[in-house]
Amino acid sequence: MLLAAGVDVGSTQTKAVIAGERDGFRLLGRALVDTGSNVQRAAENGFLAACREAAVAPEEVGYVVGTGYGRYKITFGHAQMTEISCHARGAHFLFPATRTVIDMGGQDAKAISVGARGEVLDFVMNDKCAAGTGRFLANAAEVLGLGLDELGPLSLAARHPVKITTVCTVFVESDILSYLAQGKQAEDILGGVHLAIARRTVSLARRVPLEAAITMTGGVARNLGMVRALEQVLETKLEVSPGAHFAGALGAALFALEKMDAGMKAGNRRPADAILAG
Amino acid sequence: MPTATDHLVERCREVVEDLSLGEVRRWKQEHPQAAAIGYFPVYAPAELIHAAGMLPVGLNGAGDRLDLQHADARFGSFICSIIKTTLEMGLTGRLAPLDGVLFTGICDSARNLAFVCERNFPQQSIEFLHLPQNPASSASAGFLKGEYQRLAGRLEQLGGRKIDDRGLQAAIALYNENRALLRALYAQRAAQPHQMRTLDLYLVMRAGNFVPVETHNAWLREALAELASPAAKPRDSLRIVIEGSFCEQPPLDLIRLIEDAGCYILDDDFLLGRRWFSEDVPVNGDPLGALAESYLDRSVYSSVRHDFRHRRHLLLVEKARRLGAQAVLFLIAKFCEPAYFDYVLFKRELEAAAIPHLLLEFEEKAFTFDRLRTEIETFVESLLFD
Amino acid sequence: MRSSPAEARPSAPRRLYAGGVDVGSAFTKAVILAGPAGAAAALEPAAAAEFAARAQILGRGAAKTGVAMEKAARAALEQACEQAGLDDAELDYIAATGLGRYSIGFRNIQITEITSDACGAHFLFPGARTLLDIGSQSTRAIGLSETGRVHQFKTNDKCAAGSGSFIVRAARYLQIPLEAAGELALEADQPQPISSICAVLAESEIINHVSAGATVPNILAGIYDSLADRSALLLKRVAAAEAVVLVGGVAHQRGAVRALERRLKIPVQVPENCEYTGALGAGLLGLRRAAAAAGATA
Amino acid sequence: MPASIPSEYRGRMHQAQRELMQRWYERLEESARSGNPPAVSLMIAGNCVELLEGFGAVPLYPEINALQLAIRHASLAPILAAEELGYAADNCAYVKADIGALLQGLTPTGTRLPTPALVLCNFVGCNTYVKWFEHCAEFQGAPLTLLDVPFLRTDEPRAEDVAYIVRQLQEIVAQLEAITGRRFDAERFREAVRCAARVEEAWSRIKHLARRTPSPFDAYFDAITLMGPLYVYRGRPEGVAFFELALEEMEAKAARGEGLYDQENFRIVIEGPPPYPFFRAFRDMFAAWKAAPVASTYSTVGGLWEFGFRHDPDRPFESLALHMLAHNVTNRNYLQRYQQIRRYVEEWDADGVVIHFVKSCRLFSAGQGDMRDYFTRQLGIPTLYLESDLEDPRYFSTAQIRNRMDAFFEALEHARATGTHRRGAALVRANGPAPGDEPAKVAAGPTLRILD
Ligand SMILES: Nc1ncnc2c1ncn2[C@@H]1O[C@H](COP(=O)(O)OP(=O)(O)O)[C@@H](O)[C@H]1O
Ligand SMILES: Nc1ncnc2c1ncn2[C@@H]1O[C@H](COP(=O)(O)OP(=O)(O)O)[C@@H](O)[C@H]1O
Ligand code: SF4
Ligand code: SF4
Ligand code: SF4
Repeated sequence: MLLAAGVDVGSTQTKAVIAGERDGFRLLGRALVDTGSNVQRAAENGFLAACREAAVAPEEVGYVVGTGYGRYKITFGHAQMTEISCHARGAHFLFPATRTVIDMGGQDAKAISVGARGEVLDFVMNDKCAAGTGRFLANAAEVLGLGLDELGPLSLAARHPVKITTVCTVFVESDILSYLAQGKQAEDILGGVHLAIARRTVSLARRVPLEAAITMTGGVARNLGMVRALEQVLETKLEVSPGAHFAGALGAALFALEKMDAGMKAGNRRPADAILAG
Repeated sequence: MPTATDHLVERCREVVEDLSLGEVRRWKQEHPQAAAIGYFPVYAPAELIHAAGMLPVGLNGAGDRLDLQHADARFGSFICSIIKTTLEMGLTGRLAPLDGVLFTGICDSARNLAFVCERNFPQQSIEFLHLPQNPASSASAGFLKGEYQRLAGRLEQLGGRKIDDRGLQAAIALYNENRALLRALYAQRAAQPHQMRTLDLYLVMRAGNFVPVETHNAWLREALAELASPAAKPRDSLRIVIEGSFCEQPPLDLIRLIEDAGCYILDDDFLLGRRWFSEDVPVNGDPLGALAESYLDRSVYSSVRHDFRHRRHLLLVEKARRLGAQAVLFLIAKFCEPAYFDYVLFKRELEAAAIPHLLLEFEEKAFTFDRLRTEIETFVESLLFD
Repeated sequence: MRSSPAEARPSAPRRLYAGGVDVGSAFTKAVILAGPAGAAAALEPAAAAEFAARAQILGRGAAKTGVAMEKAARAALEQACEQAGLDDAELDYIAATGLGRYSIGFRNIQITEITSDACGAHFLFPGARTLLDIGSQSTRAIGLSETGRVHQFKTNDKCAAGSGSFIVRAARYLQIPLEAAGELALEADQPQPISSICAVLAESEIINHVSAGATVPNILAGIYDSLADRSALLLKRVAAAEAVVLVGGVAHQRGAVRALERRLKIPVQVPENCEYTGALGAGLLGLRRAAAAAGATA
Repeated sequence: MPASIPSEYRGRMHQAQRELMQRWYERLEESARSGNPPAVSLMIAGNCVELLEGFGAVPLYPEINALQLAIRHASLAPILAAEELGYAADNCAYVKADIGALLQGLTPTGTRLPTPALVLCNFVGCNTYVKWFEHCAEFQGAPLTLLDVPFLRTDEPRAEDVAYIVRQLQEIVAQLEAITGRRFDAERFREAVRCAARVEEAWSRIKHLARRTPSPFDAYFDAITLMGPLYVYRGRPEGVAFFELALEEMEAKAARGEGLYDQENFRIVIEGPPPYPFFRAFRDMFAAWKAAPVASTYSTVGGLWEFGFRHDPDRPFESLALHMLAHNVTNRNYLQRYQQIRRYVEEWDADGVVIHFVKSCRLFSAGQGDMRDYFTRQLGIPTLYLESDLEDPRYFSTAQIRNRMDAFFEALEHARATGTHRRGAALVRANGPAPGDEPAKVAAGPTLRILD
């Protein structure tokens, strides 16, 4: 079997996917590690972990495409592609009807307009200021003493979301603290935080056509509260795969397979949700 | 118990805060054949629109009451708020009661906005008026008169009544009265700033953007009789003049905050277009010519009107001295390039004249003012507790 | 809170005591001051200022601001009182400053942190004309008159780049104690530039530097340089300074001081208890008010 | 000017360009020394440099100084100096760099610059420019006058507008006569207009050469090299000689079938000014993808000639007026700019549009999001939106810009690989809306051939 890998070295987390081609596309393994301070090491660790899960030897992998902000640091990679191309490709694979991708990661947010074949038509991204990104949420979680995975569910319980005034990821802390001091409920504060980010993201995303189906990818897609907040502001439903976090790595793996000249046949694709949900 | 003043002010606040232009909709229901024409700041010859039997509607943004969802994408970073809130109002259908919108070339952003509106609101007629910037030329008055004629022609095409001299003179007289009343209110406040809340004055003035000038004149007469509360005790506040808010308007809460933080506002340039002429426009003779000449020779100075014959920075110093102001507060809309530029020369001149000043930036869409409050308080403290 | 302390202690010409509380975004600081002996009658403003200039610092206290600002203020004040050997009921006047100044119910007056900083710095360095305060969330540049009056100031926008929290986060990232950061930076031989204007995004640059093998001191020095750049911009908009007094918590960090000195090419003075400058200034202004009103209460 | 602009192609014209620009600085220094020739400050946008020839006066373009400083990586210090004076972080950095340099006595080439005999603010579109000139005059103590050019707010320029401008031009002639003590030489002026028409013809032909595949001419980066002589020497025989030489070289290149790269991969239209402090880096990013800039709006700031307009020696004043009014990008309205770009995509056969948003210049950038919406949503033309600044190095992030650029070209490549790729007229037709979908204002062709 032809084996390929996609490694998405994000600012926060590194995602790796091992894929193969036999009677169509097969997703064999995936892994998630914190990027930490050694980008190169994180890339290696992610890749090796995914190989272990796929039960293949690293040498068997014929082609590796790196993506994400640390893609140039992947020493073992064969090619690099931008995360924009990879998220578009991954999202299209997960939901072939995708026309817009909203990717929210640790340090940036982007919106990508894609064509019928998953090709990028247009995109915007916010990467000068961390306001309104996963980091914003991570900070909020820290201040409230919550785990990342508790954020979303709690925010959904909000009845009177507060108005969040700051957009700065660092200073959202003090906003939250002052609301706590006023006796506001954590869920209302979180509701406000989620809405604030959703508004910011949507106003960025509107720079591309925002046609349906809109698929959300990136780590923040794991946060159901954020998904709902975005849906509320957009007034439309989002497609979210349980494997949304891996969309970039998956896209990179798809490109890797293609580049390996294995020739991916359109008919052989199948939704990878089940596998990815793992 | 609410007083008559409270009542007037509350009524005006409702008119001002109604983002869907309820007053304009109502007027159009009452005048089914007539059109309403919006105009973007700073100055527009509302007299012409009135004389065509139409309702002139002043557009001054949407303040903090509108959540920007679309306009940010069209105008991007580093562009002032009023551009975006105005576009957002249009993109969300709030400008629908307007049959046309009139723009002038106050700045590069506003000019581009006019044409972005033209593309996005095909149902509305977008007009662009070029107000001459070289009043020293002998050709300017004739050009402006021609420009007004062109506008009059367009208004007539849009279903307006034929604009004749008599009708235009009557409209000018009404607007002369409107401006005279505003001048009187401003004079009242400058004389006894502790007796009149600037926010009240402001709301009554701004409500005039949405109602026929006759109605507004009645409101202003009422305000002149009742807005001041003679019993109010003077506080130990800093007497200031505000400069820089000629186009995008500071949020209402910010206007209130300035006084709460210890300032008396002797003069400001809020809604400058409503008080554009320093004297009455002559009503005898050629009215178009009179409007044009008044624009060139008898209007207030502004950062968006170029007149190299009179230097704005000297005029500001003169104004501050005349009113006995202790300081100048620059209240500048973020990303308002004309205001930023003028600040440099203003600052130099004020420093030479030993008049203290403070520069504050605001955005009409802002709704918390902790930092601004701190800055104003510090400024006041530094001058009052020396 | 204070009604008539004079009644509590009848021994007539007692000293006036004032407390200054600075409720900052991260820490709340309090200072207790005593006026010079022998003031009883109400003083004219100028005399009151002169009176306050001879005040004596009796105690200091600090607490984490946290969510309950008033509680933090009490804690800081109590700690300061303890050091001063006073009961808080003996204070004639309490002035609150800092971002939480309005939350302190027991204050007699609130004063902005800029006015307080200026007053405190003037007390410590009467010759100071330019002041820089780098706190956890904000940076302020202040130009002073000869009398310690604020005549120009600039504060940064709501952006953490260039303020103390940037350093706190960087230290956490580099896994070194905050207290050590300033000293470590002094060992730099090749500062690594940080180009991002965002304090959060700068972290990825920091990571890059780490993985490229840059030493911690060199990275820290780069961070301090970027901090200094931003402060310098602010300062330039206030005054052309010959020397600058640096206050606020970041002044503890010698790396920041050195970076500023290099960037500004002028000497940077740091008061001993730099983070208390605002509280001190508030206390001094409070003492002035107390002196001006003393006749009424005595 | 762009003496130091690195160019891929180095022909005789580059040498000639350097010499011409050097001579210009020498003339300015001469003016600074002796007052002869008199110098007159002028704005590049839709400039009327021909008029100055009637006085033997030399133009002083503050914009060229500003861009020179940026290209030489020397713009930050004067920008900071200007900010110290009270200019805002968000003021146009062109102005800040120029004013800062003025106050610091800094000039881009180290040669002296004269105090202008007149600061002539030809207000052709840019409001910021009026403030700029007002401040220049204030800080230099020079007389100031404004030539008010009505904005092109109607489809056709109006006779009233032309008459208004002509009248002011005559007033300026009188004013210049009084200031310089020289008589206006009407014949020399006419001759200058004649030269201009020849320069414009050659320039236009060069631009049309870029319609070939591969394009022999870089209509963005190299166009900037030619813009110096275009604005300084348009009314002079040296200018004619220069542009005819450049045309000859480009035609020869085209005849040999030479393009910008060994292989031309993509053809793009660029909207917006370049990031001068990172000129080279920016250019290299396009070169890395072998993307050829075949047309640009920035190169039409001083004048838009590729659609047919020429100055007319038989009606010199009127043609000056028409040029300022209608035949430059800054005084044309925003939708006319959309139309201009659309024509480039169609007629110059481009793959997509790159919109460079520059923070400083609201004239260019206010509304570029809507422009992008028009091209992507309404016409289906691939569009890349980049943000930085033309003068202030603090707003350029190499990594971010490269990332966006890579993604854009990856997408074009992918489209090619999957067979969905289209270009130029086919692109506009294939993805463009059905007739009638579009607001008429945008669909209407621009009226450009007024003089022929
Ligand atoms: N289990 C989780 N629940 C909710 N959010 C999560 C979870 N795991 C990660 N995230 C969010 O995802 C972000 C990281 O997203 P990712 O796409 O990996 O970013 P990057 O590629 O920049 O590293 C985190 O900042 C966090 O907000
Ligand atoms: N012991 C210390 N050593 C080094 N730096 C410190 C120390 N304490 C505080 N800081 C720095 O000072 C900042 C807080 O300063 P402070 O003036 O107290 O701010 P605020 O008034 O906003 O709470 C912190 O963000 C940190 O960078
Ligand atoms: S506001 Fe906060 S998140 Fe944004 S650039 Fe500044 S530090 Fe970064
Ligand atoms: S606020 Fe200033 S920049 Fe904005 S539209 Fe008005 S004049 Fe132009
Ligand atoms: S705003 Fe644009 S056109 Fe105007 S001076 Fe600045 S860079 Fe030039």
